Amino acid sequence: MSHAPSAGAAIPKAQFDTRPLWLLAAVMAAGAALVGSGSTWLTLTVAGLAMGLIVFIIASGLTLVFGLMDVLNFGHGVFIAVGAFVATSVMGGMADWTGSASLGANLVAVGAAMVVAMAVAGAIGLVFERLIVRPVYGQHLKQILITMGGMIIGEELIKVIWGPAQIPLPLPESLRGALLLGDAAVERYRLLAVVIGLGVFALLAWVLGRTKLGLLIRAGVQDREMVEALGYRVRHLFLGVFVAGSALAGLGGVLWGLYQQSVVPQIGAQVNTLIFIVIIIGGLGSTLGSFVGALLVGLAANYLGFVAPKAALFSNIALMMAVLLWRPQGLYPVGGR
Amino acid sequence: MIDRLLSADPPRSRLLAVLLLATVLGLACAPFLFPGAKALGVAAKMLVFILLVASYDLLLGYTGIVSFAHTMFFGIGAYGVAIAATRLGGEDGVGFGALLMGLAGALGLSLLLGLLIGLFSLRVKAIFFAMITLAVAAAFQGLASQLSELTGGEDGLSFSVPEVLTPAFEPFEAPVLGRVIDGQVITYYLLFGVVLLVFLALLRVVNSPFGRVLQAIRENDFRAEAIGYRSAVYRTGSTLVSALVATLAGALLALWLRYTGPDTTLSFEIMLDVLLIVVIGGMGTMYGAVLGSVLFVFAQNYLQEGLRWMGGEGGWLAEVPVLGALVSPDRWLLWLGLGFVLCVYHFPTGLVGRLRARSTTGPSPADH
Amino acid sequence: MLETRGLTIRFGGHVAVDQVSCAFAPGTLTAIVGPNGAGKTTYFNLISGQLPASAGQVLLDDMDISGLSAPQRTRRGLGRAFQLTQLFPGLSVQENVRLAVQARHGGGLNLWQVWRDRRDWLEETRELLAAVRLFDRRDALAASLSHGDQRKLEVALLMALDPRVYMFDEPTAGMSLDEAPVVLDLIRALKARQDRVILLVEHKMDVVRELADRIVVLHQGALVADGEPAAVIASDVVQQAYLGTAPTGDSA
Amino acid sequence: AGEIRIAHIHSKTGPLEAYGKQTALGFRMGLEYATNGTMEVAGKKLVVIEKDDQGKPDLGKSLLAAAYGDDQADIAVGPTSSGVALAMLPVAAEYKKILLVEPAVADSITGDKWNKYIFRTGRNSSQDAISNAVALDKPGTVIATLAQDYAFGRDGVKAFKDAIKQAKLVHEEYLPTNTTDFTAGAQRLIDKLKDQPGRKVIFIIWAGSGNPFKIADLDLKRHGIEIATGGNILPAMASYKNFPGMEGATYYYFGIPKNPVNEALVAQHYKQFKQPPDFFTAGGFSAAMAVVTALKKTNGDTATPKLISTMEGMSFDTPKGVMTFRKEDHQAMQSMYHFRIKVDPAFAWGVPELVREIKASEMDVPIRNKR
Amino acid sequence: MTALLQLDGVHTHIGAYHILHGVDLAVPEGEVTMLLGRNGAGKTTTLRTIMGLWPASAGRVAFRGQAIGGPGSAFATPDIARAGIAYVPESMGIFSDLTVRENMLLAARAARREAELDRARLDWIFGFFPALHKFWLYPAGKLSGGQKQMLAVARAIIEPRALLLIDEPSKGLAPAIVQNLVQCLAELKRERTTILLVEQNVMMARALGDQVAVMDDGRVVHTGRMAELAADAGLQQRLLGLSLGAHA
Ligand SMILES: Nc1ncnc2c1ncn2[C@@H]1O[C@H](COP(=O)(O)OP(=O)(O)OP(=O)(O)O)[C@@H](O)[C@H]1O
Ligand SMILES: Nc1ncnc2c1ncn2[C@@H]1O[C@H](COP(=O)(O)OP(=O)(O)OP(=O)(O)O)[C@@H](O)[C@H]1O
Ligand SMILES: [Mg+2]
Ligand SMILES: [Mg+2]
Repeated sequence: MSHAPSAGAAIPKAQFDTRPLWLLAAVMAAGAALVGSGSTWLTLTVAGLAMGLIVFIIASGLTLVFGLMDVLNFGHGVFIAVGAFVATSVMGGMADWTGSASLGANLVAVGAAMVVAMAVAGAIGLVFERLIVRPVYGQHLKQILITMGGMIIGEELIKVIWGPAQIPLPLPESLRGALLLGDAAVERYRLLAVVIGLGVFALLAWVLGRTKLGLLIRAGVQDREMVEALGYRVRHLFLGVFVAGSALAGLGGVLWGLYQQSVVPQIGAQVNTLIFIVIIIGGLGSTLGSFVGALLVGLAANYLGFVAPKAALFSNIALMMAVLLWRPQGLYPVGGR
Repeated sequence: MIDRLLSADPPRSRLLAVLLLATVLGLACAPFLFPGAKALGVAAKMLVFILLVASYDLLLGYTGIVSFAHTMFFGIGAYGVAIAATRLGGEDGVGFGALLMGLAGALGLSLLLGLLIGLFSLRVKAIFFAMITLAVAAAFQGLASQLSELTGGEDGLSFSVPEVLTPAFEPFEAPVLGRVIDGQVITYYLLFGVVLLVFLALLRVVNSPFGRVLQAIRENDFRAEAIGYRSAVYRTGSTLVSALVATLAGALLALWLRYTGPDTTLSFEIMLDVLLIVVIGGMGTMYGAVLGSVLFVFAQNYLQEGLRWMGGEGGWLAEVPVLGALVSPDRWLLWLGLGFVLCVYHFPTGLVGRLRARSTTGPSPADH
Repeated sequence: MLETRGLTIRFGGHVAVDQVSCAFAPGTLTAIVGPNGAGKTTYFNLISGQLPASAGQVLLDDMDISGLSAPQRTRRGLGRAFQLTQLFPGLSVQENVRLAVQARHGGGLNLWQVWRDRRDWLEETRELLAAVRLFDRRDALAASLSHGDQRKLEVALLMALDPRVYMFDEPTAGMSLDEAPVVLDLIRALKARQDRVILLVEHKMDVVRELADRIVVLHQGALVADGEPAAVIASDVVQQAYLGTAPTGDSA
Repeated sequence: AGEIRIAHIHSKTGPLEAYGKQTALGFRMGLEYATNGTMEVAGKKLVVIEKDDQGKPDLGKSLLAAAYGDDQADIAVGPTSSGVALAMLPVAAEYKKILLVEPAVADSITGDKWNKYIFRTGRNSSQDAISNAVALDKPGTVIATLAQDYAFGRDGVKAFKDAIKQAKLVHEEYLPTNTTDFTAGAQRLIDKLKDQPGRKVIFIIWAGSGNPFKIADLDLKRHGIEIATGGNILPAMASYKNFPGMEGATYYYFGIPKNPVNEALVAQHYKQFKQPPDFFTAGGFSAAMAVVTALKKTNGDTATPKLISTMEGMSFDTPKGVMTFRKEDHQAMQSMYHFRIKVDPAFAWGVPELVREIKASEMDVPIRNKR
Repeated sequence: MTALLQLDGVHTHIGAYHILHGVDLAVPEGEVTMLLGRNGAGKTTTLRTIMGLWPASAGRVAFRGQAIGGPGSAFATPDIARAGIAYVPESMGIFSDLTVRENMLLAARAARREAELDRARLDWIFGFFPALHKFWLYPAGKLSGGQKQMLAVARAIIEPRALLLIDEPSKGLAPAIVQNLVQCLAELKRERTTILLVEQNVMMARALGDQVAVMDDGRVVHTGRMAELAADAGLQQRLLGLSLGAHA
C-alpha cells in the first residue's frame, strides 16, 4: 500500500445520489404529457404530492421500525388505528373547538388530538416492544407472526374499547373545502398534511443524518453484540426507536383518520400493504427514500387514476416492481440487506 | 418397512410418534368417531391444511424462501376445479373428467407462475422478495375479484360435483358403524388418501439428495454454489414442487367445499395461518405440518365454543366487568392472537422441535 | 492446465485485479503472496467464478470458461476454500462435508432417493473428517465449532470436492501450532499426487518457503513477480511492500 | 309442545361485525314483539341458535350444514355478507330446508343462484338502485355515477341505469375498491359534467373502505354539481351533514316509516339502548316478523313444503310497513324512501327527511332467476 | 503489580454445553498477557465471558476490583465496555453495511459526528494501517480479509481504553502489517494500556508478551512469564507443541 496518502491528507467525502429525484421529476413530466390539460395536471399533481406526504407520515414510523430496525412489524397498523381512535375521542370531546369557524381553534383541536394520539401510541409501543417484539429481534418469521398476533389482539382490544362499528371523525370547520388556484382546486386539509409531512421529514432526516442514531440502529441490527461491546445500550436504543416509530404511526393515524373522516378498527390493516410498499421502494430505512417513494406512490395513483382508472388498482404494485427492477434494493439502498 | 415409508426420517421422539399415530388414526376414522357435519368439515379442513402447510414447509423450512404468494397457488387449484366444474359441467352434471381438466389447467398455470416468481427471486434478495410476493399475492387477489365473469368475483363460485361425491349419494341402505355413508364421506376418504400419499411423497423429497441441497442453500447459498450446486435451479425446483402441491391442496379444498372464493383461498389471512402453523409445528420438520394443522384448525373452529362453554356468554364470567368483555365469544380472535404470541414465545423450535429436544440429549459437548 | 489471460476486475474506479496473466501446471504448488488488499482473494474469485471479470479470460484445459457460473466451474474441477470461513452453520459437521461429497458425485437433482441409502457417500465423508481430525465432532453443528475447527472444516469441504484445481486462501489462519501441520500435511499429500494444480494464498512465509514450488506476487492488483521461491522472496518488491523489512520511510 | 329451532347465522366477528350485531339484536327484538314476549308459536317454544360465520363463506357454508344437520334447525336466517350467502344457498337445497336471507343484498341470491328454499326479507341491490333512480329521475337532470370497480358496483349501476327513464346518464366512473385518493376520479367526473346543462348529479354507490364523498371537497359547487347517494347506517351518515339538501333513497331510517311496528321498535330500542335502531336492526326485526307470521299460519308446522307454500305470496308486517314475498323469486317486495338531508344539531348525523315513500308497486324490480 | 482484571473459577455454559470449567486468570495492569492454547481450548469463550457476551454461570470476573461478571453481577456488555474495556472479536465484528468511516465513528463513543473524531489519533492509526485511510468511504463489507482485520483493531483503539481484549488480530495480515500491529500494541503498552491478547503467531507472542496463560479444555493450565516460556523449549513443547496432541 505504498501509494496510500500520507497521514493527514484530506479524508474523502461522500456524494449525494440525485437520480431518484430525477425519477420523480420524470414521472411528473410524464404525467403532464399523459394528462394534457394544465389545470387538471396541476390539481392532480398537487393532490398527489400532498397524498404522498400523508402516506409518508403514516409510513414514517415504519421506516424506523421496519426499515432501520429491521423489525417486520405487521402490527404497525394497530398504532395507526389507535392514533385514529384516540383522535375520535379527543376531538369528540372538543366539539367546541372543532366546530368553531376559527382556524386557530381548529388547529388546537387537531394538535391536541395529535399529541394525545402520539403519547398513547408511544406508550402502547413501549408495552408492545417489551412483550412482543423484544424476544424476536433478528428473526423475521417470528416477527411476522408475533406482531400479527399483536395486531389481532390490538384490533380486538380496540373493539372492546370503542366498539366494532365505524366512528365518524369529521374535519374541523375551517379545514374543509378547497382553495382555488385558477382552475385547479386543492383541498385545504391536504395543505395541513403537507406542512406536517415536511416537518416530520425534516426532523427524521436531521436526527438520522446528523446524529449517530441511524448508524447505531443499522449496526445494532447487523451485529447487536458488537454494538454492545462498543458500549452502547442497544436495548434502550431499540426501545426508544420503537416507541418513536409507534408515536409517528399514531400521528399518521390521526391524519389518516381525518382524511378518511371516519374510523374503523381495520383502518390500520387497510394501509399496511401500502406503507410496506413505500418503505420497500424507498430502500428499507432511508428517510429520503421513503419520502420519494411516498410521493411517487401519490403521483402514480393520481395520474394513472385519471388516465386509466382500471389500472390504478395495480399502480402501487407496478411501481414497486418497476423500481426494484431498476434498483433491486430500492431507491436509496441502506446497507446490503 | 415403516422406515422406508417415512423415507428414513422417523419422528425421533416417542411422544411425537404417539401423537402422530393418534392423529393419523383419528383422521382415518373421523367420520365414525366424530359424528356431525361440523366435525367432518373440520377434519377435512385439517387434511387440506396438512398438505398446504407441508408444501409451504418445503419452501420455507427447508429452502429458506419467505414467500407470501403461496396462497396464490392454493387459490389457483381451487379456482381451477371450480371454474372447470361450472364451465365444463354437461347436461348430466359434472364429471370427474372436467374436474381433472380443471386441476391440470391449474397445475399448468401454477407451474408457469412459479417459474416467473422463481425468476424474480434471482433479481431481488430475501426481504425484498418477500415483499414482492406479498404484493403479487394482493394483485392476484385483486385480479380474481376483477375477473368476476370467470371467478364469480368477491362472491366466489358455488358448483356441483360428480354425483358420487354429493351428500345425496348414499350407496348403502343401512348405516355402517352407526354412520350413513354418503358422498361427503366418500369425498372425505378421497381427500384422506390423496393427502396421505402426497405427504409421504413430500417427506421423501425432503429426505432425498435434492432436499438436502435445499437445506444447504438455506444455510448458505453462496457456499452451496461454491461446491457446485446451482441454487437458482434448486430454488426454482423447490418453488415449483411446493406450488404444485399447494395447487393440489386448493383443488381438494374446493372439491370438499363445492365452493371457492377469494376469502376462502386467496386471502392474506390464510397465508398467515399457514405461516403460523409452520412455525408452531416446527419449521423444516414436515411432521410439524401435521401437528400444527390439527391443533390450529381445531383451535380456530372450537375456540369460540370454548369461550362460550367457559361462561363467556351469559355465564358467570360474562358478569365480571372488563373480563366479561374480553372473554365474550365475540372476542375469540383476541385469544387466538394471544395464542399466536405465546406459541412463538414458548415453542421457538416448534412443537416438533420441542418434543424432539425432550427425548434426545443432543450431540455431546466438546470432548477433546 | 489452468491459465488466466489479462484477467482484470474494476470496482468503480478501483482496479482490484489488473491484467493478470499466468498459467499453472499440474503437480506444482504455486503460492500467491502480496500485501493486504493486493487482490489475491479477488483473483481467486475471478478464477472460480464468484465474481465476473471486467476483462480477460480464465482457461481450463485450453477452454475459455470465463462465461460459466461458479457452480459450473466447480463441476469442471475448480475447487475453492475461503479466507473467511463459508460453512453451512445450521447443519452438522458431517452433513457439511457430505453435501460436498454429494456435489462431487452429482446426485443433487435426485428427488426420490433416500439420502441415507448412499452409504458410499457417508463412508467417504467419514474418512475426510478423520483426515482433518474432526471425526469426533461430526455431530456438532458447524456454527458451534471454535474458529480453528471451522477452518479445518473449510478445508475438508474443499478436499471433499477433490477438484483438479485446489485453491486455498490462507488455510491455516487461526489454526493453532499443533493443528496447522495437519492441514499442511494434507496439502503436501496432494502435491505428491502430481496431478493437481494447487494455488495457495498464505502470509506465513515459513510455510510458503517450505511448500511452494513457485511464488507469484500480486501488488495493487498487478502481477509484479513470478518465479522460484528463494529468488522472489529476495526481490525488492517482496522485501519492501510485503515483508516491510527493508528500511523505508513509508511504514506501509 | 316441542320446539321450533331457528338458526341465525351472521357475522358476530369479522369485518361486518357491527352489521351482524344489529341484525341479531333486531331479530331477537322482532321475535319478542311478534310473539308478544312469549317466544312461543302455537305452543311451541322458539329456540334461536346463533352462529358466527366470521364473514367467511366456507365457514358459513359448513355452519349452515351443521345447523340443519347437527342442530336440527327447522329454518335458518342470515347471513350478513353476500359472499357467505351465495356459498350457503346450495346447502339449503341439499337439506331441503328454508334459508331466509337477511341482510345480504346481492341480486343473484334471488337471481340466478336462487333455489326454491331461499327467501329474502332484506332489500336487494336492484331495489336499492331502482329506488334511487326513481328519486333522482327527473327530466333535465344529468347524472354521472361513481362506483367501485367490481361486481357489486357494476351491478348496482346497471340496475340504476335500467331504471332511469327521464334523466340522462352521461358517465359511469368505476374506481378500484382500494382507492384512497379520489382526486383523479373526481377530476374525470368534473370534466364530464361541468359543461352539461341542467341539474348535475354524481350518484355514488360505494361500500367498505375509502371515502368517496371527499370529492365534494374539490369544490364541486363551483360547477353546480351535486352529490347523491343511498341511505346508510347512522355512523356513516355523519358525513352527510356536509351535504344538506342531498337527495337519495334509503331502505330504512327510524324516523321515516309511520306504523305501529316501527313505533314499537323505536320505543323499545330507545328504552333499552338510549339510541334509535339502525338500518340492520330493522332488517333483523323484519326477518323475525316473517318467520313468526309464517309459523303462525302453519300453526307451528315446520315441514318445509308447507312453509314454502305458506310463505310464497305471504304478506307480513314489518317496521317498514307491509312486505310481500313475491312468488317468483321469494324476494320481499317493500317500500323505499326518497329522502332529503337536513342538518339538525340534535343529531350527530345528517337527518334524512322523507320526501316521498316509493311504494313497492312503483319499482319494477326485475325477476332474474331461472324459475 | 495489581491485577486489573481478575477471573476466579469462572464457568461458562453455552446452551447445554459446559465450556469453561473454572478459569482462574489475573491480568496485571500495564502489561500484555498472552492467552495461548490450541483450537477449541476456550480462549474465545473466555474473552466473550469477560465481555459479558456469554454469562458466567459460576465464579467471578472482576475489573479494578469490581465484579463485572458472574452470577449476581449487574453489569451488561455495554456497562463492561463503558468501564473501559475494548474488544476485538475473533470474527472481527465488522459492520459490513456501514462504511469504514461509520465503523470508526461508532467505535468512538465521544464523537457524535465525523468532525468530532480525534484527528491526531486517527492519523496515528492510519500510520499503521494506511488501507483504512484509502478506503475511508468504502463499505466495510467489501474490504479484503486483512483490511477488515485492521479495521477491527483500529476500532478498538480509536479512543484510549484501560483494557484491550484482542482475539487473534494477526490472522490474515501481511507480514509488514503484523509488524505495524506489534509496534502499535507496543506503543499502547507504553501508554500503560493493559492488553489481553489471544494469538497463535509466535513471533508476536514473543515480541509483546509479558505474561502468558495457557488454556486447555476450558481451564488455565499454566501461567507464568513470557520470558520463561520463550526460554524453555521443553515447556513450549509440552504446553503448545504437537507432543500434547491428545486428539484421536
Ligand atoms: N466486491 C468488491 N467491491 C469493491 N471492492 C472490492 C470488492 N472485493 C474486493 N474489493 C477490493 O479489492 C481489493 C482486493 O481485495 P482482496 O480481497 O482480493 O485482497 P487480498 O489480496 O485477498 O487481501 P488480504 O490479504 O487482506 O486477504 C481490496 O482493496 C478490496 O477492498
Ligand atoms: N455457540 C457454541 N455452541 C456450542 N459450543 C460452542 C459454541 N461456541 C464454542 N463452542 C465450543 O466451545 C469450545 C471452546 O471454543 P472457543 O471458541 O472458546 O475455542 P478457542 O480456544 O477460541 O479456539 P480457536 O483457537 O479455534 O479459536 C469448543 O469446543 C467449541 O466447540
Ligand atoms: Mg484475501
Ligand atoms: Mg477462538
